Amino acid sequence: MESVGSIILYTIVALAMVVFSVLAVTTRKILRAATYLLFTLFAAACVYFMLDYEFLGAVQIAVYAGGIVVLFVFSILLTTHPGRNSEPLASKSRVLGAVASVAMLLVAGYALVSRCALFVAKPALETPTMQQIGESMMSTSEGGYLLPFEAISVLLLACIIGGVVIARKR
Amino acid sequence: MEIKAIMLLVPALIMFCCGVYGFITRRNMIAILISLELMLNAVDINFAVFNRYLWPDAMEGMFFTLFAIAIAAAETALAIAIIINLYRSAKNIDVRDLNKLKY
Amino acid sequence: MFSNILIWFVVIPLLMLAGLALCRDIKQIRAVAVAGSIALVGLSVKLLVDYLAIRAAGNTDPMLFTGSWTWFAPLHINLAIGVDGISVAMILLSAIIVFAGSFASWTIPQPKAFFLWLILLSTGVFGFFISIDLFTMFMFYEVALIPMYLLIGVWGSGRKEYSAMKLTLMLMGGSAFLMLGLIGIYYHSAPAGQSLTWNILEIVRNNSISHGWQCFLFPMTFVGFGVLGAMFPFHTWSPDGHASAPTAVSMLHAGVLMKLGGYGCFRVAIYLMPHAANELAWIFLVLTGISVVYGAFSACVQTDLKYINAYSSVSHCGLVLFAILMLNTTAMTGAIMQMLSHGLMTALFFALIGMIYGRTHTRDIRAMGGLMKIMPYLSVCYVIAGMASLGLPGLSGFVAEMTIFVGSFQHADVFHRTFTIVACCSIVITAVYILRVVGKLLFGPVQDKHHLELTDATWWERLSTVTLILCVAAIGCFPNFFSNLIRFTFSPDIFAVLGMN
Amino acid sequence: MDATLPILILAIPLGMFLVLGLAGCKMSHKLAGTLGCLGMGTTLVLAYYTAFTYFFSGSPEFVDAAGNRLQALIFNQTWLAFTDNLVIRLGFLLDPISAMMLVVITTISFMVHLYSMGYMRDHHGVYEHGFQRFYAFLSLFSFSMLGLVVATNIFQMYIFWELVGASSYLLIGFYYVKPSAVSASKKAFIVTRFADLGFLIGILILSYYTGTFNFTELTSAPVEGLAGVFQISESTAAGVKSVFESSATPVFMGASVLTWALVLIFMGGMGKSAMLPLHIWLPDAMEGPTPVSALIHAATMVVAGVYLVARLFPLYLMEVSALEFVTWVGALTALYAAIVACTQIDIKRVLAFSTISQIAFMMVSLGVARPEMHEGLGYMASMFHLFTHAMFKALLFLGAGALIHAIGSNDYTEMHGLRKYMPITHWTFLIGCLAIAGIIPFSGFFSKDEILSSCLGNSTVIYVWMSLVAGLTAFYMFRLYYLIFWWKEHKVHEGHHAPHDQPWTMSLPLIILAAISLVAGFIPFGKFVTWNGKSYDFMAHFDWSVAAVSLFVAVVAIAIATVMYRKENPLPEKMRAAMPGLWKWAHHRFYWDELYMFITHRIIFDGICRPIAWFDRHIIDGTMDAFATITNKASRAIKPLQSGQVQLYVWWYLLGALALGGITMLCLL
Repeated sequence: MESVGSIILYTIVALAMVVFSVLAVTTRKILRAATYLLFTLFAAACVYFMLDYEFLGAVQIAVYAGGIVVLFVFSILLTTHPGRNSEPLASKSRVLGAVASVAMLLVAGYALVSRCALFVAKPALETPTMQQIGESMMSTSEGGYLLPFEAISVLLLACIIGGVVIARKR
Repeated sequence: MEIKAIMLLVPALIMFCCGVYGFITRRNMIAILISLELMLNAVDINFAVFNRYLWPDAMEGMFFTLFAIAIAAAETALAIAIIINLYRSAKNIDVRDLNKLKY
Repeated sequence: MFSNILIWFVVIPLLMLAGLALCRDIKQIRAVAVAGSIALVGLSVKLLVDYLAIRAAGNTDPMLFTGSWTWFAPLHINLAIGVDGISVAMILLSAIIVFAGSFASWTIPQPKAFFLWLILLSTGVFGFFISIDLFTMFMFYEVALIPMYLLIGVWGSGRKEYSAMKLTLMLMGGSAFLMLGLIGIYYHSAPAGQSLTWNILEIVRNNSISHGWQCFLFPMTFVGFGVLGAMFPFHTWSPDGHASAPTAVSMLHAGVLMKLGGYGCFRVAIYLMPHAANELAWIFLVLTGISVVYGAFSACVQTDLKYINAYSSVSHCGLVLFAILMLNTTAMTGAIMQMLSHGLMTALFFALIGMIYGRTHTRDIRAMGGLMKIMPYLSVCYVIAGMASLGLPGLSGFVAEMTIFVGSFQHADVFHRTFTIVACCSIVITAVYILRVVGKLLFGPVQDKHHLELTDATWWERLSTVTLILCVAAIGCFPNFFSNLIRFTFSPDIFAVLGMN
Repeated sequence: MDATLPILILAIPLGMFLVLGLAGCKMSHKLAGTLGCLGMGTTLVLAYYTAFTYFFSGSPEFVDAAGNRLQALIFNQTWLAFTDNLVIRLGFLLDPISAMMLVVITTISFMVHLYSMGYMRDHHGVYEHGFQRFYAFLSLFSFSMLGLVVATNIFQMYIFWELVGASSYLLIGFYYVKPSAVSASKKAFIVTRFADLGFLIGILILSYYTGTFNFTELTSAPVEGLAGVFQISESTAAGVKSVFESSATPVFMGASVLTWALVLIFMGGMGKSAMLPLHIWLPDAMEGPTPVSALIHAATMVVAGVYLVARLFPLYLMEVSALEFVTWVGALTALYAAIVACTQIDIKRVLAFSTISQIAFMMVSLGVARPEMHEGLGYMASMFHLFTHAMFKALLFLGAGALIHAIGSNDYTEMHGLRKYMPITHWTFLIGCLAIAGIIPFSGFFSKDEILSSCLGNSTVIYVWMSLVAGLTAFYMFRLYYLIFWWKEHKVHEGHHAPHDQPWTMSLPLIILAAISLVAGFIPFGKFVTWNGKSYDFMAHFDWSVAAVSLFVAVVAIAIATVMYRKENPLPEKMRAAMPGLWKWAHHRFYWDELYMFITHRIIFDGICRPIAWFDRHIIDGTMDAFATITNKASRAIKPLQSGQVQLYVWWYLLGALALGGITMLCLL
């Protein structure tokens, strides 16, 4: 039995997630879309916190909300004339897209709902400590993630170089 | 009342579908990128939820999400670099107009 | 490995490629091309002498100078090489035509790239003739085909892109059949339980392709090679391709590459699957019989010199496949002689047409006339080539055709003899179209006054044509030498299997 | 006999061809001509020596104890071996007919070589363009013709047969700038090529059943008792013989394969010898220089067909139906050519048709020859006529050449009354005419008389027929003679230099040939040339009644010609008006050329070649192109799917995923 507070929190988070993601893809002002995205990301971070993955939530906020959304805002400001709305979408493609998305929602939703395994309550768990996370990330034994970690670091390096090369003025 | 796994998965699914909707209907490249982020996040949530609810002792899902976030950051950074570059040369970031390199 | 003389037929072209890559100007390119082709001619003559010496010493192995080096062990792919009299003859032919072709493209634009591709092509050709491993053979076959696309597409004339594309696609289509056939042969190359092989000699020794599979694989390989041998109805790449190709490429293509088809039909389709060949020969006999007459008739009304020759090639190469299918020693000897003869005289024809075209800038026989007065040397050569083509005794065409006709007519089956008579009719039609061209092009009054200022052949053109004419005359005057070289290499086992001569 | 001399007989002309052909353009005209004549002269001496040795030495190689002449293989070198039995050999077969032909060929060839020194230059002594080439080709021809007659096997004969065809082509087209010469040469080659196709198929059939090409085996086996003469092993002969006699040899369309083979081989002879359906090339071949006409198209090459039949005569005896075919083709041709010759205007064409007619005489003579009748007189008569005809026809042609050289035209309407200006030509020509007309004691009388005797022995119809043709021969020859040398002179000559006799190089051959024509009839030919090598005394069989009749016919014909053509008079016009249809048809050579034109152009070119070429370009190639077009179209049709728009890809992906999901759902439900 959860506390009422967590139920309320869940409701808010779920609602925010749904509403803001809908708004993010339907608004015609691109800057607003970025803002709604930010809220959605916060909601996602909240979900991680609710799942007791605090580190993950922190990373979500730091990287996504703090880093990526800022990048978005910068690029929007660089590429859009302020105040100009993007053209309205052709209603045909909007309807088609909506139909397809809803269809997908239905199909996937049915798949989810038909699994009774998913109707379980959250088992008890101690929140993994930073030490645990750090050790398993740096270990090479089973359940260790050193190799992907290093791969990611190489990827990030490549990304930095790539970003510089691509954005460089010729 | 308990918060069951499905209760988290469904909003994530809706979020994903929104991302799909945005991806296939929007024409501004940044908007498309935003939709992409929505989808990624929805998937990330799924990983975490499955990990937490079904295999609470393991940490694969969490790590996967962690790495996915890192990769998403890298990908966004590169994509935005490309978009800005494109904008510089074409003064436009509408995907339908950017077909100079087609065929 | 390099102690085997045959390897050098691939190494020398590769060295030439390296040399060409280092060249700076046209003089160096010519030097490399000429030096390399002379080396190839020399080497092939040495091969011939060595071969005859070994045979004279009483060695009766089916292949000489054999060698095998593993290349890719899991699939049993080896670089297996070896030659018999037929291969030796073909190698000699290739070397001579490469030599003549180098001189015929003395003033080609962008010589470096041109010679690079040309030499790559000849690498493939030589590799094909020395290989006895089906896979290696197929690889060299493809190496020989691909450069053709660029050579025609870049250095050609007229609708060159179309022709290059058509030629390449049709030949690739043939290759697809061929590859299926070869893989099929590979998987039946040994009795169950033994390790498979690509080696022709071992496949013959194992003799393990079942009758049903033979009947399936024989048409595959025969058609696959037959496309390159311009078999009706897969010959239409030939007129367009030849018409667009530059001189040396036409020479090499008609002179050597089309021989790959006939050689392959014999070496793979018939040699490995004699039962199916015996059983299904009639289908292909009809097709090739049609080729022979049909090509000749088509040539009668063409107005483009190269088209005439391309159709005449269809006719003559049809005769090659026709004779191979007769499955007796004499006819097959004739087929190989016809390959030699056709290779040389068509190369000569295309060289001459290229030289005439280079001067008059037209290949339309209606727009030319009386060239005998203007360029007597080239015209006389053209007449000689024509005479060789229509089978004048003393030149190569006669001996080859007669060997084919006599051999084919020895077949015990009335059907085969009747078709031989049909094929014989081509000698009359050949005379018609050859004399038509000679009469229109060389004799009569000069058509175009501008032509009066044209010059006769230069020294390199003379060298190129004289080489070919000498070879044509050599075969025509001393046929027994070549006939014996070829005849005694038809291993009796293939006919023994069929219980026929 | 040592093989050196015979090899030289072949090698000298060949060498001369190579020397003159390769280095001729570097030589002066005179040197080239002299070289050619010297070469041919040497060959002449060698050939005479060889023939003399053969006929008179009496060596056991050539004559057996009973006095029968034998076939002798002087040498026989393998040239190309097809199988163990079927081998093409190049060799030198000496027997009565080949020895005789050596004499004929070298004599005429030498005369022509000599004559051309004068003919091939204009009145100012300037040599014609391509003079060296002319001599090179003449040498090539002589080589080929000599090779043909000494062939030891049928394939060697075929080889040289083709070579004479080619050299004839080159010589007819000698004036290659003239379109008519080019088309005439083309026609000659293609028509004879067509005939050679028959020859080749005949050889193939013959060799398939007998397993040999060799004349000795082919010709000796079928007839009893000849094996000894031809010096071959009895077993081979027996093998060949069994093939012919076995009832197993198949029958095809009502005739045995042997008949087919012989008729097809004879077809080759019909082509070369210009027998009826295949004669059309010979009159056109007169486009060549006149000495060439004399050498190739009158004396030597055109009798190759006769020679071929004579060579295979024992085989033909096996199949009398084939011989009858030969007879009737010959008879028809003889009459046809004689009628046409009466109406031609061009003097060379008259001579050409007369040649056709005379060769047909030889064919008929071979056709009617039977061993049981006068011991094969026809064979001997045919060879005799071949010999005499070669001499007097070469004489006539060379005379005509002299006229043409003097007048500059082939047309007799531009000649008339030349006897005063050109006495040598006149007298020699007259001798030639008398010889061909068959007036005693000129050579033609004897040979023709023997032909008629052997015809009479075979069938009266043929005899009457051929006598009629003989009469026509006398008529048209004297018509020609009178129209050239009599009638009143042409005005054209005045003002120009008057026509005159030729230089000695041209006169000497005329005189020599006239002399031979005068006396050749007295050669006891039967002593030398008979079908089975047995000496034959033809005076014993000489039929004076036949001789008298033929003499009478000839004299009457000459008398008619004299009345009609000695002076200008209206009789010829009246004759022409009396039978306009016949005259018109004869004048147009019975429209054979038009028929051939129709067949070649309308049927072969327009009816076969063009449709095939069209079919190839549009149907076969069209199919191949259609594959490419379909592939292209299909790829264009699905190209928009690969638009490069990620959103579209997502659409497709989504639809696919939905479809899969939906299907899964349905299955689970």
